[in-house]
Amino acid sequence: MKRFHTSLTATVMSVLFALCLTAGQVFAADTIKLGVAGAHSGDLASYGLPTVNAAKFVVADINAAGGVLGKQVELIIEDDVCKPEVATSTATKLVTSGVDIVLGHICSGATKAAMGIYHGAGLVCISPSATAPDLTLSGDYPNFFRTIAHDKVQAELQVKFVIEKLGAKKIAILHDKGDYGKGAASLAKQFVEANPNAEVVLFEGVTSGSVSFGPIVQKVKRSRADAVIWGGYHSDASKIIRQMNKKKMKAFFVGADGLKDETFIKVAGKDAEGVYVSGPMDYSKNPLAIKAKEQHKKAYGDDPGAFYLEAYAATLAILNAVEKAGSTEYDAVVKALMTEYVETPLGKIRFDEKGDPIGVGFTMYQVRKGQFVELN
Amino acid sequence: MELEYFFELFLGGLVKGSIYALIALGYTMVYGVVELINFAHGEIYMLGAYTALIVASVLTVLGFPQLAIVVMAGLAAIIWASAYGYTVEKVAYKPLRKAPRLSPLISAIGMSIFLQNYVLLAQTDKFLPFPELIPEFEFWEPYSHIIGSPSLMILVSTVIIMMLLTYIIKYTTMGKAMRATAQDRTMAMLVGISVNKVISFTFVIGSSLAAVGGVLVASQMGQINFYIGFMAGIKAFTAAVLGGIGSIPGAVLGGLVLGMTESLATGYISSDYEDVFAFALLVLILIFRPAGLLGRNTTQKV
Amino acid sequence: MTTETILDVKKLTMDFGGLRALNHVDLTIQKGEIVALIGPNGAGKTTFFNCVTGIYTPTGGEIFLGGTGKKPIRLNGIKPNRIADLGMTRTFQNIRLFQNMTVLENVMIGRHIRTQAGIFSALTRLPSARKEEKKTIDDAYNLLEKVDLADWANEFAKNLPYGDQRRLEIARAMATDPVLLLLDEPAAGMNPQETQRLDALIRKIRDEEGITILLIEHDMKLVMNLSERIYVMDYGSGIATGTPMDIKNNPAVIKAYLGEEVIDA
Amino acid sequence: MDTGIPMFKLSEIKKSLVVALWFIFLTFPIMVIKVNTIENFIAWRWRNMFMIGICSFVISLVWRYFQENEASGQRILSLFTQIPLVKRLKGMSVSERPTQDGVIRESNPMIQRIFYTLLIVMALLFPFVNDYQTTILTTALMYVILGLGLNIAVGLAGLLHLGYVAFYAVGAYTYAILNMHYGVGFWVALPLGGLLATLFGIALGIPVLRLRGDYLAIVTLGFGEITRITLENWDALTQGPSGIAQIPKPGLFGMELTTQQGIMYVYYLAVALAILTVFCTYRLQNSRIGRALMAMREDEIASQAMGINIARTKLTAFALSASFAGMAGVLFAAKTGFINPQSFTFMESAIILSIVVLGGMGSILGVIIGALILILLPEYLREVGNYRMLLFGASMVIMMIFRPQGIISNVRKVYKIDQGGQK
Amino acid sequence: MLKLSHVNTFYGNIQALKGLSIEINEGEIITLIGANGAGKTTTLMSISGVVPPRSGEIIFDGVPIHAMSPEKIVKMGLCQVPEGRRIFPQLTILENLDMGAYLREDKDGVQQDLDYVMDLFPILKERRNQAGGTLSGGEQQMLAISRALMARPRLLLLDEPSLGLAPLIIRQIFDIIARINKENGTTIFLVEQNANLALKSAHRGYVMENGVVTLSDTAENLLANEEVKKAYLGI
Repeated sequence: MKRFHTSLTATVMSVLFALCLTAGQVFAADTIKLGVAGAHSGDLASYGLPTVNAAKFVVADINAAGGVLGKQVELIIEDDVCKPEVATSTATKLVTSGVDIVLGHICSGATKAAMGIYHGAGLVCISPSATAPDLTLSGDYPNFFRTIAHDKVQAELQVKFVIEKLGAKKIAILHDKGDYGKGAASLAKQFVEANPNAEVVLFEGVTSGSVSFGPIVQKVKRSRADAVIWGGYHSDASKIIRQMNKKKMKAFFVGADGLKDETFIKVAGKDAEGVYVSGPMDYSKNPLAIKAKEQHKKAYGDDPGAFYLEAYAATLAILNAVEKAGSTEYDAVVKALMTEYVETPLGKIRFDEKGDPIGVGFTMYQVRKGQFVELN
Repeated sequence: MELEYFFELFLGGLVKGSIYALIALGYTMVYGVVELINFAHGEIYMLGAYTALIVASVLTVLGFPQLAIVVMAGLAAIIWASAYGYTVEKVAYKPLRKAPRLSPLISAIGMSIFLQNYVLLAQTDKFLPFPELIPEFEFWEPYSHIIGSPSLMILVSTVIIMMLLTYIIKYTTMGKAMRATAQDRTMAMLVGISVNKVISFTFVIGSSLAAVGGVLVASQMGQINFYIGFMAGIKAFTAAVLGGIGSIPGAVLGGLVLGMTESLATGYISSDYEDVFAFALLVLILIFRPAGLLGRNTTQKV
Repeated sequence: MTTETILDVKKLTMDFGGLRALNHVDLTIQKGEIVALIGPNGAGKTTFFNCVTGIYTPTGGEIFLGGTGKKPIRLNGIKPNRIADLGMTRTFQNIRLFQNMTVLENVMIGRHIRTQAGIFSALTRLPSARKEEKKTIDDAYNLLEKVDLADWANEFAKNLPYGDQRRLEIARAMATDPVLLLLDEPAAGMNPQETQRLDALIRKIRDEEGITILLIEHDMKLVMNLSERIYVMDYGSGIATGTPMDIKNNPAVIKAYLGEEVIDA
Repeated sequence: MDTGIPMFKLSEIKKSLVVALWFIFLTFPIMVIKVNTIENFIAWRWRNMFMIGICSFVISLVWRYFQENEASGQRILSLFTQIPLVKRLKGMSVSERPTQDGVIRESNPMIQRIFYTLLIVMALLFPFVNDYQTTILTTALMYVILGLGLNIAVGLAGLLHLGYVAFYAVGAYTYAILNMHYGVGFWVALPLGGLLATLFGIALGIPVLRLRGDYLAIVTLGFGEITRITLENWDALTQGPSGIAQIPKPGLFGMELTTQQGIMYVYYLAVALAILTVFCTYRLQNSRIGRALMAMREDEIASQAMGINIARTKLTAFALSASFAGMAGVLFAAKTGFINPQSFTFMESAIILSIVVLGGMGSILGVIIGALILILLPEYLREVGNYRMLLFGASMVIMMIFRPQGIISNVRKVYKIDQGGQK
Repeated sequence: MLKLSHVNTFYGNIQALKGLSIEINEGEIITLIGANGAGKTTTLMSISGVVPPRSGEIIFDGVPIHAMSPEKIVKMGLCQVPEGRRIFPQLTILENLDMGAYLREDKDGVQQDLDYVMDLFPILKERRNQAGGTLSGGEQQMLAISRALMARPRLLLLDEPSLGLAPLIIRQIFDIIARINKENGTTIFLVEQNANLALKSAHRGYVMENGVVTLSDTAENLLANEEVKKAYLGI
């Protein structure tokens, strides 16, 4: 019998320890709780934090105007570091804290991991940035909505542009081996391969954060590609472009929405000139977008960062849906999201039955004189 | 064409390798003297680069001339990186000198996490553009398509620093004291060497090298954030082990071999598996030379 | 009873790079003997032990181990653990105990090759495994009693006084049921009292357990008292062999090793 | 020697003042100046400077106080182990009978039984507290398994392993892939995952047999990275970085479980598996094989001279250690329902290693406590938001400084010796 | 010259020295004998400042040194040749000797001393560019003593110089020790396991047991002392 004691000890310890630390559940006043989940620390924090800011501004405005359904909106912010295993804890924590709706998550992987938990709890989620196609297309995640078009739409547009408008015959596709980057690159590859007028001369992943991209740039040069399609975020991209320019290479560089970020232009500086990117349509003239950016600038002194407007729109859309639905009840909210148009920084939008936004599309830009200029 | 391609890959590998080597030198020195895998070394590299960025930005606003900015930013990077290295040793490693072998390693991992988040919180989570501190030299213009000035600077600096370090360690009194401390700490104390000073000195030197590396690489890459130290640190550590940890020429050779392998693997096979080749090579070399390329293969005394 | 050759070393040679540490060393030991190997520091005595016990692979010569009931086995290139299994164990010049294990556990490790229990029986603890474990404990304890360390059984090895650590090392080696025991400077660092106890212990091991003994030692008093035959090495080669009396009076040995007056005390 | 209040002696204050000035200097560029080269602005945050000054002054006073009064420092930090319950548990795990020094007391078996029954009831009832607590405790329990598994390699056998997460990945992917392609269920995948990880452990072990210490560390680190990169690139098998989603939860006789029930069920599975792991490692540790592992850790050459086959023993250590990670991986895949290579980075290995070292190498109870602290700490630190990783890193450093040997150290196994009939 | 009074030294919680008092006069050879674990090495480490005492006083030349760092103590002219030689194995013999003179600034003096020790042990001169680790045990002991002499100590602490050495070498080493004492007037504090040998070369001796001194007398008297004979001389 005694031999079991140690084993029991183990269990017992675990339980006790957790119990000690268990904070009593707080039953808050009557508010609508909006959970915000995403990467707020770690290497991808810069993609998650703007969403938090956006949510704060929108909620502050709405609360100032009397709230939703006469209740104040309360934010519950949780970090998932963009890791699936953390995301499940994050999601459970949000569910346990009694959130009514969720803004997030930021990364597709984390989103996939978390979605089941929200679904089990009957919660609707809206992400500003998770662009993996199967999140909506597979039908596995009925409670998922997003304010950004998925990668497939984008890849198709990109490839069409590169082949038809730029006339590229040989295309090199690079990616950062990440979830988002490789996903986007693989889609682009499919579309290029489907097109008889062009071929993929190189399809490779680079090591994100590497101290030098010289060798891969060399390889691109040798492949004599007319265009490089990049799947990934801007930090690696700008380093690659920089080295390409140093080698005086003439190939077009085409990126996706991971590059459609003011930061890209500012970080890459003159190297960014001439780069093509696909991205959500231009909202810079949208009054709400202008307002949203102003708010951020006023509060933090700088430009908002990635997916800020999408997050802003997502917050508006989901809170509007609650208002319209008259409650936070699952079916009603889903129905409201799909039927009611809402005015957002992205324009007037609603969602299709799969959860993708209608009215949000992609377009091509080129960097000219430090600005993203919308083409055609 | 083929030959030229190889040559270019070779050069690319050389540059990449020198970067690894530069950081690995600091790793290897610290290891050589205190036998500690200083996981926070990558973060010191990052702090050096950040300090340079901050100082350069401030000086730019104040309207200093370019050359002065470069010099002062570089100096500031070295000074503060050394200060951080010194402090990290005092806070996180010195109390653990007599602890079991793995404890300082965990402390180092903790320090690494701490420093990353310290910069994240105090500065920003975003990538920031890093000024081109090293301009394209005019005299080098004709060759710059082969190898750019910043890359050239990295190559040259690595060579100079390696020679300088070798000199310091081989011939100066401090260098000898470092070697003595590395071999037998108690005995070093008994001949009158201040072990604390020697160890601090080692950290200061190692950290300044990290700072030099940080500034050069950041200037070549054109951007930094709080996370750049992690990857650089791991690769440099690999390079140091590959070359024989504790050996100065070993660190350089290890860095070069690593960079070269990655470059050639990328060029001729696929960059998808770049790191796989790098680590596979490491395993292979260690199987045949368990103490690294230039490491002393000490037969254990029985 | 016929004498039986336990260890037969022929022309053993060991090179480290360009350095020849052992040069055609011959040595034989008969069953039941106590033989000493002496010589100046650096003469190659420990290297000899390391070659014989398989830690180094000799570059030349042959080593045969007999006394196992079968015909002599050639040991060249055999792993140390196999050699221990065949019946030759050793102690080390600079004590190599398992510091953070208890005294009893140290001796139990010695029983490792004479026991079978594997992972499966560790997890299931079938009666047979329990029996074996219990026997291991008892055997180890008995050995500890033999070397007067039973009171320390549950103490960490590192906490033992120096002399006791040396004796523990001997007990550990005996636990492997050796036919031949190699002792590398067993008296180093012992005071005369401790050395006397050691002398008695080594005798007891030979007389009661029938274990043949080869030892390296600098303490001439111990060597002369204890050993029946002595081999002397210098610069990697054997320079003399014979009874203690022969050695004491051998001019070559006196010149290389002993100095003018052999034993002071 | 000092009388009165040593903390506030003038020289002490002076020293702390120097420390404060040093930290002000040290943190000046990073803390005071905030640059943003994107927006080209520079902010001067002088307030931070004062904060740093004051904080480091106070901390340095306290720090020195602890260091100079090492005994009292130890006392305060070992408060945790002084809690009667912990003390008793510690005692129990240490030995099965009283030792000479009387540290461990045999208590009334009846009381013990009641005590354990209570604890089991609590463990069983725990999931009814709330789902979040249950989820994170499940995670913590998985790390208990991982920690104990790694403890076999690092704590018992002394093989510094920095790529342990690879085995975890192997387990997780075994379940995910087999399930995706062949619909293999959790209960079949669990032993398979363990087995495959074991094979991986042996495959890793063979090339590194000759390596020692830090060289072994870097090669195992490389092995971990190789595994992760392969998972990222081998699209056909692993779906690359986008990972494998919709991994089913473990089945319970074909019953449909709600999300909440699912969480509870996985929790109980984790408890069961953790108990199994504790049970196995405990028995292993006190067996012939376990002793051989320890002997190898203490001295390879001596253990070889005692007849231990080093090659086989090393492979055993790697294999055993890997098998637990494999099973934990299967559980992980089942719990998360989605896996991708991002979950198996070097940082993960580092955390698991930290669990082992922090808890106290070689000590089962220590590793359990280490896992709970290191996994639950960041979770509960969520309240402090952005500062949580900062505090996490700092606490790792601080814990090591004050308890370098780990929370529970130097477990000494005491053997019962049957002296009857010998004298 | 050196005076230890009521020194208490701990390793962690284990007390190794329990109120130890020893006195050494200039020019003497003093030996400290005792069983293993009696605290002999700890005594030397406490004097050298490597394991500073928790309480008690150590006065050297009238200056309290018990709270000083090891390097300051060396600088005062107090050097130790520790047990097991502790040669820096990868430094050459010359470099090892250099390290002995680490704190000295008088180049000429250092050169002079270098010549002196090479004269004392010609083998060192022969092998001066060889790594210390390649020397045999006896040669290492010679190097260790020479290295300590390079600091020009006024008090030399020797820990078990005979350990693991062949009889011939031991004799050589002890001759040199006597010579150093005579020629340079260097005071020598000798810790030895081999009590017979030690007492024969020393002027006075202390016997140590469990961290305290139990006997102290002239070397001759100790050699004749029945208890000492029984316990340490093996007669």
